Amino acid sequence: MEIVLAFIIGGLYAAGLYMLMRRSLVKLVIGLALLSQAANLLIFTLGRLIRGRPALIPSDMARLVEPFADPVPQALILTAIVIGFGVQAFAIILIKRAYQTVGTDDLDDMRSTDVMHGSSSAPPVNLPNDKWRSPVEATLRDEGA
Amino acid sequence: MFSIILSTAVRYLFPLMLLFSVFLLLRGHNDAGGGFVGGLVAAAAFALYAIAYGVPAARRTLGVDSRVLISLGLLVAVGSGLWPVFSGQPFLTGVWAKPTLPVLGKVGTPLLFDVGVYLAVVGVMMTIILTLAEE
Amino acid sequence: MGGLLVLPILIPLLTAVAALLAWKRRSFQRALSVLSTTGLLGAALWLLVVVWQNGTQTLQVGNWPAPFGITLVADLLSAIMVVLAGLIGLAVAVYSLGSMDPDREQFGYYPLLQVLLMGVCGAFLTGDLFNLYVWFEVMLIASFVLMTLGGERAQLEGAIKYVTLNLMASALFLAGVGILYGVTGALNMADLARRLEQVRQPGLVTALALLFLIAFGIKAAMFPLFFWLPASYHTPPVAVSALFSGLLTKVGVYALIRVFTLLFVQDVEFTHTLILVLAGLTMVTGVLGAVAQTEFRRLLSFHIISQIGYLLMGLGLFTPVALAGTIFFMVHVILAKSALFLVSGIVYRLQGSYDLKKLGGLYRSQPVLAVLFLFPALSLAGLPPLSGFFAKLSLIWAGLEAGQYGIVAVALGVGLLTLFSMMKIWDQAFWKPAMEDDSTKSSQSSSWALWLPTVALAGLTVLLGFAAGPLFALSRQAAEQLLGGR
Amino acid sequence: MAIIMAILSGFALTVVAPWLCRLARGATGWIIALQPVGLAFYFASQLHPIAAGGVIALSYPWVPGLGIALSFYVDGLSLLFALLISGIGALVVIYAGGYLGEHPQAGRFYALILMFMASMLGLVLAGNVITMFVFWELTSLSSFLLIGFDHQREAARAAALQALLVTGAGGLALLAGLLLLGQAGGSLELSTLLNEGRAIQSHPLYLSILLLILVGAFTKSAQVPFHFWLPGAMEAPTPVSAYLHSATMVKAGVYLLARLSPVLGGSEAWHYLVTGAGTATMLLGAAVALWQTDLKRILAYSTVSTLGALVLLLGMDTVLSVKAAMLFLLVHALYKGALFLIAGAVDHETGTREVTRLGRLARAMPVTAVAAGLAALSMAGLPPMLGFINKELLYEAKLQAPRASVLVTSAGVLANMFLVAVAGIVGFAPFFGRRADPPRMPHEAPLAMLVGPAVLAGLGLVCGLFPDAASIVVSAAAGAVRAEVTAVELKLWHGINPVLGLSLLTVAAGVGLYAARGFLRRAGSIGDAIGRWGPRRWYSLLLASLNGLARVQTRLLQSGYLRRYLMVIVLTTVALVGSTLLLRGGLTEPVPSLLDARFYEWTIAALILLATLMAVLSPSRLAAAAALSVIGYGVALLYMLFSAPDLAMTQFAVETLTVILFVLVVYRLPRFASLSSRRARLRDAAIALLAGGLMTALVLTAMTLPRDLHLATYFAENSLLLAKGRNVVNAILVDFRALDTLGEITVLAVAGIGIYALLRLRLEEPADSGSSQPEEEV
Repeated sequence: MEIVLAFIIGGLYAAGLYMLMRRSLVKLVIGLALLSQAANLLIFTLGRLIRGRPALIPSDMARLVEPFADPVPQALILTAIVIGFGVQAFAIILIKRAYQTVGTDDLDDMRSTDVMHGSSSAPPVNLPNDKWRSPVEATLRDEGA
Repeated sequence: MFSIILSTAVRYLFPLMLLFSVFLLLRGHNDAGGGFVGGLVAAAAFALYAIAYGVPAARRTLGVDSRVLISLGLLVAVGSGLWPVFSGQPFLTGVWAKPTLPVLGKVGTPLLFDVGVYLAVVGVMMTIILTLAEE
Repeated sequence: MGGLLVLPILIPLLTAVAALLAWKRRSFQRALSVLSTTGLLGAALWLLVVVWQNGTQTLQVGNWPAPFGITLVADLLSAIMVVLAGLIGLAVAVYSLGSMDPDREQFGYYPLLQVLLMGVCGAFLTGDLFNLYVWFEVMLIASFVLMTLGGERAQLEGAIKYVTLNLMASALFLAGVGILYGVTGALNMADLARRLEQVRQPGLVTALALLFLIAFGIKAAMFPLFFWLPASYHTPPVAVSALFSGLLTKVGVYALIRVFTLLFVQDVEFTHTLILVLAGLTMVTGVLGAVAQTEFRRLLSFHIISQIGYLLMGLGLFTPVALAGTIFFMVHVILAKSALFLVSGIVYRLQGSYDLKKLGGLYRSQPVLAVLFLFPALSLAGLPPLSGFFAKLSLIWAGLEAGQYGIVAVALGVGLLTLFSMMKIWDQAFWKPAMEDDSTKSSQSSSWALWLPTVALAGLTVLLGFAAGPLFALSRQAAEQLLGGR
Repeated sequence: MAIIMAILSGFALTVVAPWLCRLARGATGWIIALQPVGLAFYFASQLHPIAAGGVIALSYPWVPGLGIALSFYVDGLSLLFALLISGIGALVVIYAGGYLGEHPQAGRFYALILMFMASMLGLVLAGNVITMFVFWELTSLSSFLLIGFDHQREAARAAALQALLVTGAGGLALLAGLLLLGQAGGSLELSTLLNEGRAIQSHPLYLSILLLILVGAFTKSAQVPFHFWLPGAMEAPTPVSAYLHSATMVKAGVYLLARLSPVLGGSEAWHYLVTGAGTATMLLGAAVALWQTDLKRILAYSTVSTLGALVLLLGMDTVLSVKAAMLFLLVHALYKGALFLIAGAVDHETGTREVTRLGRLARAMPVTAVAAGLAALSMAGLPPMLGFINKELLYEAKLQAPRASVLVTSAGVLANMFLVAVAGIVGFAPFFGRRADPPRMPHEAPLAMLVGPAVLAGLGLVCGLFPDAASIVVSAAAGAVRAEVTAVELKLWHGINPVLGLSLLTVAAGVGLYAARGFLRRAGSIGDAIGRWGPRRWYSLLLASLNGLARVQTRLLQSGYLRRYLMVIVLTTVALVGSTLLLRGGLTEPVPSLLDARFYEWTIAALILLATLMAVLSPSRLAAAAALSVIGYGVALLYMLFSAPDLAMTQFAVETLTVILFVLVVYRLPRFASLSSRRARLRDAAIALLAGGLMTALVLTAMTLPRDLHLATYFAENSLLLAKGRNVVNAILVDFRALDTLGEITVLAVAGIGIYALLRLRLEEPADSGSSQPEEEV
């Protein structure tokens, strides 16, 4: 089964990378999800596969006896899944906001931060604006809110 | 109609799900489960509640601001790690109570740590869900 | 003394929690943030002193013995890096008081800052490869949020590239950890190092080494993996830019130093020569990118890349002097580059733009600011007797000693180009007469909170030039420790 | 200690100069001059012990790990330079007081010129080559800031940058050379290196060391082809030109050659390189000077010529040539300093520096005129000036040159002819020549601006008449360079000999050239041709192509297309990791037993692959989302089958949540459009498949190695015993590796906050709708 999984892992990586290289924001997020899926499965596979022997100590024993599934990769993957979930949730909301603000889901239209000044092909650059307000102004706003 | 069926269902489902989430949390140390999954179930319960009765009601039922819940979860987790430090042991060392409780089994700081995880997960999920719902 | 090792992680974490609990109380958060970064710096300095006097410190978290639990390790390199994190954290925390807008402050800016510092310190202190991954992610997610906080268009566009490419690096890193575990069954780095020596498949280990080179290389902004950096670093508020420029890529470099001095030393001839080549290319492409820019922060961003090349050069040369040079350079570049970003923020405050074409006249109107720019800028270009000179000198010295004349020539030439592009800023923003239209400019008043950290960091680049002897001795000692196991 | 005070006091004064200037206003120059005057007296007091062969050496550790020390080494050569720097420095500072008047930035000027003075002193007094280099670069920097003093003008800024880049490039070569020298000689200390000449000259790196150091010296001392920055530097205020770009800084390269000639000199390579560059520079500078019409540019080119002559003399490396060089240093500083200051005064009083518009100024500016006349006489090498003695010595040295003396001598005579004419143009014509039409009616310059020229020109005369004082300094310096006691006897009258004949010839031809200057200028200019084809053009071409290259490279690399960035990264990964795997024997065949799989496992595998294909190919967003969840559930099933119940549970939950979130958001985004061409898609697919294949290969190869369970075994044994948990995975998460989990929930917490902030905080929306929504009340 490990060999089969090795190909699935390869397939997931390939699919993920292919999706990342698209121009659509949505496909970008799908790509990210596939990549993290692939990495998790990779760790799992390399921890070797054991059928039906979870790392749970039976109630009549004090320790696990061989054979048992390696608990370490499982713990690592659990951590990685949760972290991956957090990051992906953030990424999903990020593309939503990017779409709302830029008004397109085409990544090729999101080049303003890279393209050099004075280059005619660039869309108008929205310069970052850290707003400097006077303290008075700021207080007024805060009270109004 | 739909909402009536839903709200009736949720009235019974909600406490059950909460109970189940606590069960998952507590048995995690000895069987499949744990703080993370438990937290997700609890969050799902509140999400259902919000769908059935609206976001403000869900917030009221939750009782605290979801972001406070996040911080509380972190605080409990760190606190469980700091506990042993006061008795001169390294950070996050497990400290166990002597007696074994009937339902919980052994009680110690790792369990407290998992409670922290549970709280943080509920807080995060509620923050996301409620904020999105209000969009 | 072991407890000292957790402090750089716990102080920011507890601060973040406290700040989160006081979500709406801005002034409390502001005070707390300064207080806690001061504490962080204090703890870091204490740690450095302890490590200097008593050697490498370790802590078994959870009291689990060495290869099984997670080990926190502070050798001199870690301690130095944590001190730098504390220093930049403090500088940025103070700077933020005067520069961060109330909106961002109310949406978790200060807790995020703390979480970022926590992740950075954790990455510097951990002795466990998977734990390193976790700290990387803590740092990353905090940086994602800091980068997007405010939701301006440029921020979001930059963040998409930043997030995607960094997540890709994380996926590669994670895969690398997984394969390493599959091959050795170990996660503790010292344990890994021992077991890697016994792996029957040296070719596979070298391939893994390169996988890590790429994963960390993306985070370190090495050629040709640096694209995310110039795309995004100039988009968030300047305090965030300064923080990122000072610390984030350096964590990538730190990780590279760690794994390529401890784990992957089986095929130095191949791997480290490759690093050396990439170092040269990183320097050149980075500085050329800077030469092409006409915007203050973008120019500085490209310089970050170029300086990463210097840091990698020492690793590629892989001699004690060279590694000492890299560590020295690290201290220098973190201070100098952050100082420059802080200066750019003051310039923006004064003239309302980062565009060099729109700036001008600052030499006449702001002589102190001119000096504050010149010191770190010239230091970066390697002009004596500033810190950058000795940093570059030790690398060049090591390169000449090793007979690697090619990289030495590149390093020297890039120094000149650095000077050239820095003088471009000088010429445009400082020397060039101010634009006629003065009405667009913001008020001339700027608070002490902006000046104090800028003065401190710029002053340090000067001071470190004069104190180059002790700093080099320290770096040398740290380098010996890195190579000590061999 | 006194040496350090001498240097430090300059830097200290730099810091306070702007404040001093605000207090003392017009008198600042006089006050500040006290410092260099004091220094000059101090250095003069050291003359006797050092002339007797004494050396002052001091050393403080700086970076002991690299052999760098803050060392000072004072011998006759250092002393000659130190006297020039402090003496002329005093006069220039006084002069600047008059020249700048109430200039708003006078304070900065004093600060910079003091910084330069201190750096220059440090350079000539340094005893460690790195110490020397530190001050060397500081002089470049202060020169940069001074050339650009008038920074409102773009020309001044460009000239400053040009000077900085040229000398900076040379500085880098010098640094490499010095470090190599240190490695070859085993020390960076001059006192050690000076005795290692033989070892270094036989070192395999000798030629590289020599070339690198020469590039450094030649850029600083404006030797062909690096000379072009010096005329450009005339954008600086005149006191700066007089001081830095004539009397002191540009001589730093000469100093370096003299300083290192015991170490590097004497070889064939040295001889040909140094003499060749010197001769070319000498001739070129002298010839171009004649065609210039701007007083300062004429002086600048004649300075270039002199620098060439000095380098030439050092290249010849005989006792006589070194003596001549040392004397020439002194003489040139005196007359050229004076002439520059006079040029500044003329410019100041008349408003022009064009020689064609100047004449008959002697009546309005008598003192200046006398000083100018004397300086010009010295420059032309006429008796009874010190310049005459100097020229005699020059010719004598050239006639006795060890190689190609005829060539060298004739080149020298030719160059001097031009310089005689130039001396006439700058020192004689403006004051005593035909009446012309300056923009302003001239007056005599103020006292502060007279002191300098008068003293310098006067010294040229006094030393000519009583050459003994000069000879002490010069013999001390020459003795230091030759590392032997060298007595120099200077006399005005040498009797009738070939040298005198050459002198007569020079003067006669020079006067002829002077008379024909108008005709020559009309006939065409060497300067124009050089301007068109010379190194200055190369410099601007180089700069332009550098900028072009930078732009092209950046546009290419930093194109803004995320997919290109990804493609580069993926290809790099495939190339580096894949080739290593293939070429370094990393690849092994998989173990066949690992293929063993049950039917339902095959089904799940097929399902996952199918769903993956669908996620990639589906034209519908929701179908893609569904496919994504199928993959997730499939993976969860795998976890379940292979003994990971916790993982399976978590994966199910997370997958569900992710898909819900995804659908909620994606629903509002536009449908998939086919944005890229078929070719692009095929190319990307190929790249992606390569990368996927690489990962498969890595996994398969890693699987051939034996399993190592030392961690797992420990946890299996101690999970219940020590961590009190039967679920080993959970025990690892909350106990053995709880720190990971702490980080994990931190990530989750920050993600939650980040999502909240992303959705709520919007600084970039139209102001009327409120840039951020108010916080909800809880």
